[in-house]
Amino acid sequence: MKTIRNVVCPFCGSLCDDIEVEIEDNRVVKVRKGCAISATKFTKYNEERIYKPRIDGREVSLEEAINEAVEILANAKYPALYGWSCTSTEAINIGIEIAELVGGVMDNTASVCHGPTILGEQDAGISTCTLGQVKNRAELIIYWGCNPAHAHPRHMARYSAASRGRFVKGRKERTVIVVDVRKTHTAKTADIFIQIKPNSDFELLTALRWAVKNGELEQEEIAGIPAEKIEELADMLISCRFGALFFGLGLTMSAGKARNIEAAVNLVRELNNYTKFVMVPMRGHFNVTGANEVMAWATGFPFAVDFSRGYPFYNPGDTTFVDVLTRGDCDAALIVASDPVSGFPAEAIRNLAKIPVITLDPHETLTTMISKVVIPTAVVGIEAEGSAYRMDAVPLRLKKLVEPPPGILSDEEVLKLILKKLKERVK
Amino acid sequence: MELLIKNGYVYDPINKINGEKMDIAVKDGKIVESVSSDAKVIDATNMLVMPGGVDIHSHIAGSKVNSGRILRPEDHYKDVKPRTAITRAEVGHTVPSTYTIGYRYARLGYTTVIEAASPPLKTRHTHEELNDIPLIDKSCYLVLDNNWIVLDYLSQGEIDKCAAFIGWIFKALKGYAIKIVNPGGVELWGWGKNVESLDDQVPPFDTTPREIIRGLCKINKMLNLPHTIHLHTNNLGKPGNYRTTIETMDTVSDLADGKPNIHITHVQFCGYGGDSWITLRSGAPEIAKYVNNHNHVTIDLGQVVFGDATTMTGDGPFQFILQNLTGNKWKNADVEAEGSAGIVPYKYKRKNFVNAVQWTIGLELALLIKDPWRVFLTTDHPNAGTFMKYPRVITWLMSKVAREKVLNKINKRAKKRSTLPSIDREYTFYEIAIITRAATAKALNLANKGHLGVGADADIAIYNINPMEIDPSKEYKKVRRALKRAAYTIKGGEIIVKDGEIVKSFIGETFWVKPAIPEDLEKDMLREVSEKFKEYYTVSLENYIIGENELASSKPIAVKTNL
Amino acid sequence: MIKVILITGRSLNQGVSKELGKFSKEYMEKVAVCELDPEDLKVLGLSSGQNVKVKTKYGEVVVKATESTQAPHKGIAFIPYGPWASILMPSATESTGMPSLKGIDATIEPAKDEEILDPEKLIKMVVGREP
Amino acid sequence: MGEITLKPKVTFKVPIIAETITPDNFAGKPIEEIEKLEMWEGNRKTTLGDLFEAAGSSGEAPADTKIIIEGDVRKVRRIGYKMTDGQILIKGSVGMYLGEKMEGGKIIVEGDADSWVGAGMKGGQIEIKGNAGDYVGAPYRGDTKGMKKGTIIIHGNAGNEVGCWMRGGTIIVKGNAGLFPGIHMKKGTILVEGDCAGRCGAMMKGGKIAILGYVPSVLPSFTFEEIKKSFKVKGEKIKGPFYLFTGDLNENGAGKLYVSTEKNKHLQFYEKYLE
Repeated sequence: MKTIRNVVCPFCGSLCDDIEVEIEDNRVVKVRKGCAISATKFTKYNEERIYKPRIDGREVSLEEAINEAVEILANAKYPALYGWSCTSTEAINIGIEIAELVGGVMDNTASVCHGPTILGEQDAGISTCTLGQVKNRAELIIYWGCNPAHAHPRHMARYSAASRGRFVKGRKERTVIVVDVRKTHTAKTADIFIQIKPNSDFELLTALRWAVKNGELEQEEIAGIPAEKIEELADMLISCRFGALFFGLGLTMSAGKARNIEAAVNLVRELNNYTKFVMVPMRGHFNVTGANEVMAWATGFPFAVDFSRGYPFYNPGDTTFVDVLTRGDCDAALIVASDPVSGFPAEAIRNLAKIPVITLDPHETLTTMISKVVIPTAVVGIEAEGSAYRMDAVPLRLKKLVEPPPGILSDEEVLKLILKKLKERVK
Repeated sequence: MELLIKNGYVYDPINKINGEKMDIAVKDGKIVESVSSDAKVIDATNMLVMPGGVDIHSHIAGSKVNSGRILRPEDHYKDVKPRTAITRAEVGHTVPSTYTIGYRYARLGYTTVIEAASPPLKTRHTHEELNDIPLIDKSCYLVLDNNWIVLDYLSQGEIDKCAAFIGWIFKALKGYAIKIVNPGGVELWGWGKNVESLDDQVPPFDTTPREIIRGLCKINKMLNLPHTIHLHTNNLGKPGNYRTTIETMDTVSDLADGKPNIHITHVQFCGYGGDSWITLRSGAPEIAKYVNNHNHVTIDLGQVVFGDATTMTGDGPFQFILQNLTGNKWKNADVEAEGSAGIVPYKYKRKNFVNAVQWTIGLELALLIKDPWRVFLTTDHPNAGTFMKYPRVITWLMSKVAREKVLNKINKRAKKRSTLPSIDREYTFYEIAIITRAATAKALNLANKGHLGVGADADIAIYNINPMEIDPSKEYKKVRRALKRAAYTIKGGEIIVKDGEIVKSFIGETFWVKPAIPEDLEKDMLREVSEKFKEYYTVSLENYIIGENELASSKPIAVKTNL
Repeated sequence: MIKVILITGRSLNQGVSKELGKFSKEYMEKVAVCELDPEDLKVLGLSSGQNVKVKTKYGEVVVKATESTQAPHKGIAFIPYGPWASILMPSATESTGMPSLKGIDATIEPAKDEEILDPEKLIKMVVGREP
Repeated sequence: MGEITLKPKVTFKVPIIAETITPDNFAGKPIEEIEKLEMWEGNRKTTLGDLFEAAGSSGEAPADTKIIIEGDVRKVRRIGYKMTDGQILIKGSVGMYLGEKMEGGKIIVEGDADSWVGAGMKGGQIEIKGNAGDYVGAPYRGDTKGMKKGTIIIHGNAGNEVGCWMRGGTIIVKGNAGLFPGIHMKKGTILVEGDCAGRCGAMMKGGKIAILGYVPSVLPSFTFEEIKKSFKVKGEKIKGPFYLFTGDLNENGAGKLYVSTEKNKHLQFYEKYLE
């Protein structure tokens, strides 16, 4: 039995890197420090595993599966390559070259989580920081439309509300505000809870900014919040020494989407004229940030890149996977480390089911169910190493703890084989 | 693999070769005395032959550069090139993709480029991008002046341990030199504040910008690092800051021993006279005077080129001022216990008084500083313009006519206030070779770069222009055209560019320094540092370290220290 | 029948059970649910654990009603991310790439005797063929 | 005037990039040359002749060239890209980026048009008889160069962000508009004759927006000025009365927002700020 320390957890965007696991005959038998999800991930990763490649449900050799995948991609006039948020940066990087080679659309799951955050940033920018700045300095913390108690279980203890830093020693020295439509479990731990009407975040953020600028609010109530309360809140934000706004899909998915983020960016930018203020998106999947980073350095754009004319073209709404599917534009798809079928709207799924789909995944999913070609891969961060980017874009190294099942390669290795074959095939 | 470059006019200042017609022999990636008769021959008759260019300061990789790419899709739409059998797709103008950066530098005849500022915590990201920059050799400077562990040690006067920590961090993170960015000011930016003078306190640390600079300058010597400290001054971007710049140079003059011990970067941005944007004037004459009288200083220009730029620095408070001035979109990204970064898109306009003054400052510096071995060509890419504009800047230095043509188009008030019209100096090809290759390689102490002597790396640029016949002063347009697209670029003995097109692609080396630190000292230091890490950082010390296997092509340079 | 605003999102249970497998008993138990405000449950004459049918402009699905632990939020219903929630969502993204997964108008009615479809049946229903 | 008629040869599946379909490219060319014009079918480079049945003859100059497109071209994008003159008549519905960066001439669509109609338009006229998608007149992501000149008339409904980053010109929506009409607007005029989903003029610095129908609310960063009798668009007087707001004050903006008083009784409370 051996113990491995400082393991990086490959579940959520918090990438906690202090996990301790005990390994016994190539199995993880014990997990320390991880949250409930982390513990399950490290110990139950063999549930519903796929052990053999499949074509049309028939078990085949890896080579057959790869040849079939290559044929599908090489013949497609508008293939889409999607997923990427639960694999290594190295694997995504190879996916990008495949997309470039076959003239496809390369999109990652950011388009359906924090894509709007990126769009908001592209119009207004963003004042952000690594999580340690918050831990060391933040006196006031806002969680807006996010519920770390459920989605990022150790975030508050390690990085934010209850973390212990150099200048701010813990929860008692911080003021915590939660803005949400429900009194979430995160809200229950807050000093101030602001229950906002659904789909009115943009109005509240706009009002707050106007109040920070000392403007007069002509409406008595905005987003269900009385004007005086908004003015009080504005004063609190101005008078803290260092404030941090954490925000989630409550902002990016509700009415306004990218514009909600822009309004938040503008509020924070305004606050920096009075004090120090930053904001950090609560990224979900463990390497969705890495997918954005590597796509940006390789193609100039962080997601939704269309290579159909040989060079990168970017326009979310056009080149994003949900839209490509809904319009029925693509004629083949490669899905890596993602399960769109369990998360996409019905119309998109119907169109996905009509085209040949190649899926790389360690596990049976709703997407493997409808896939023509299924290639099982190793679990990144447990059976394969690689780089991943935390929600604040801090890069960390995922460890290989155990050997994958016999004959199972990592996403990176399988994609390399596909790329190699494609280069011979496409000329 | 053997190469023979025949009959070119060679400019190799390190070996004092000034336009001699001669052959260059290449074998196995190195320059050699001679090659066999079956060597591939390149006929360089009537062509200009130089060592491959060495860029000492450019923002090409890492979290800050990538933030610029993500922030500015509008920068990319129009500047694209489809994939070819040899090259990946090209995309981006002021903040191009990694592949684009490699190809474009190679087309200019540049073969070595250093990323100018990497925050340690995000240096893994820097290396992941460097791994994806093709053709050129590269490295990165580590930003260390606002690092809490460094500041703790300096405040406590524990300079040995501080040196040991910095030595260790180069080994752990694979960097090349100590970068200093607005010392003290960036730490205070953590609270939305800044410093205004070299002697402001930096609470809670018992230190000042002056003490930080002097401390790091001493440590640089103790560690015997190949490059000097590489410094972005306090008060950068503020009218009147040329005084701070000279004071900064002078604060380490007593530590010098005949050799340069400080490099001040993109001096254009810290060469401002006057006391407001209205009274702004060039501080270049004063700075040039100091540099001419003190041999412990080297500088690079940060030359402004009119048009689109993306400002990106580790100087958070400066970028905050800039976003307020312009109202443009603004990204700020602070890094725990280490520093910050800011990005603001910017467009330099001829008719804008401030921009016009900025344009004159860079050129005045280059023309008024007498020793070309201590003033280097940069645009602080992409802060003052992209590196693609180097040929344009070179023709401004080589041709008074070219300068006057621009002078007649810029803001009148700026022209009137500038000494530039009165300067007649014109650079020679020999001097251009110095400020773009020889001197930068020497300043970086890269023994095998920047020259064509036997044993040097076979990094060679050949331009289709006859230096014996052309008059750069008049025919500057021809010079510019030739320098834009090298006739040949040779990297490590391989022909990578022919007639301005990429003909071969591979990944160059990433070099980094590996200082030898006494074991017990390192142990003591690490014991303390791992404790501090738990309090200061959100990652473990183990996961902070970058393995050599994470570099695509790692080239460690062992360094004997004086510890 | 009551009118609600439907939101979807992550939940700890969804996160844990996801790691046990998309076809596991636990996943269906934790994800094929609709969290309702106690008052809304009362209006429907239901108690926690009974099935309801949720309808939007875009589709309908049967899930298990549970009393919300994050109340009060009268008039707001929550379904964790997963195949049951996504059937109810619009595919239009307003040209942003992001479907509107929060703040959808929906109705909820008791469906005590109607079965909750497992993922396979659900997909069959959506794509109209045997997967 | 010369007329060229185009009919798709097949039903298109993948996106077709047809930025070559402009009077400028057709003028003075015989059919066989027009058929050689480059197009993209997904990732395959192809020609107009491979995808379309082309008939008729073009005029000498763009000005006297009319292009008539029949059949389903919902997958066809960038028709009328940078056109300077002449006419395009689309008898069905059309895909994205219709009349992108258009400088002159006229485009008429009898059906619907997908998003980014007249993206960054610089002149001319676009008329959509059906509905339009989102981002009418808007530039691409991160860019601030929205519609500068010209007129876009939509007889049906328009989606979100009509006139995003608008710098001039006129947009008229005869039906309803989605969220954020006139967002980041600097100059120009937007008229919505139907209802609007709200957040009109968010972050606008200048220009004029009028909503004749219902708006749920006005943004808190707008201030109520007065009640106006009428609103002028292209010289034509539109009868009010209107509540007139100025904004977006968060951007120190001086944009004008006119909102019908009759259709928006719930905004009456603003009247207490009169006198």
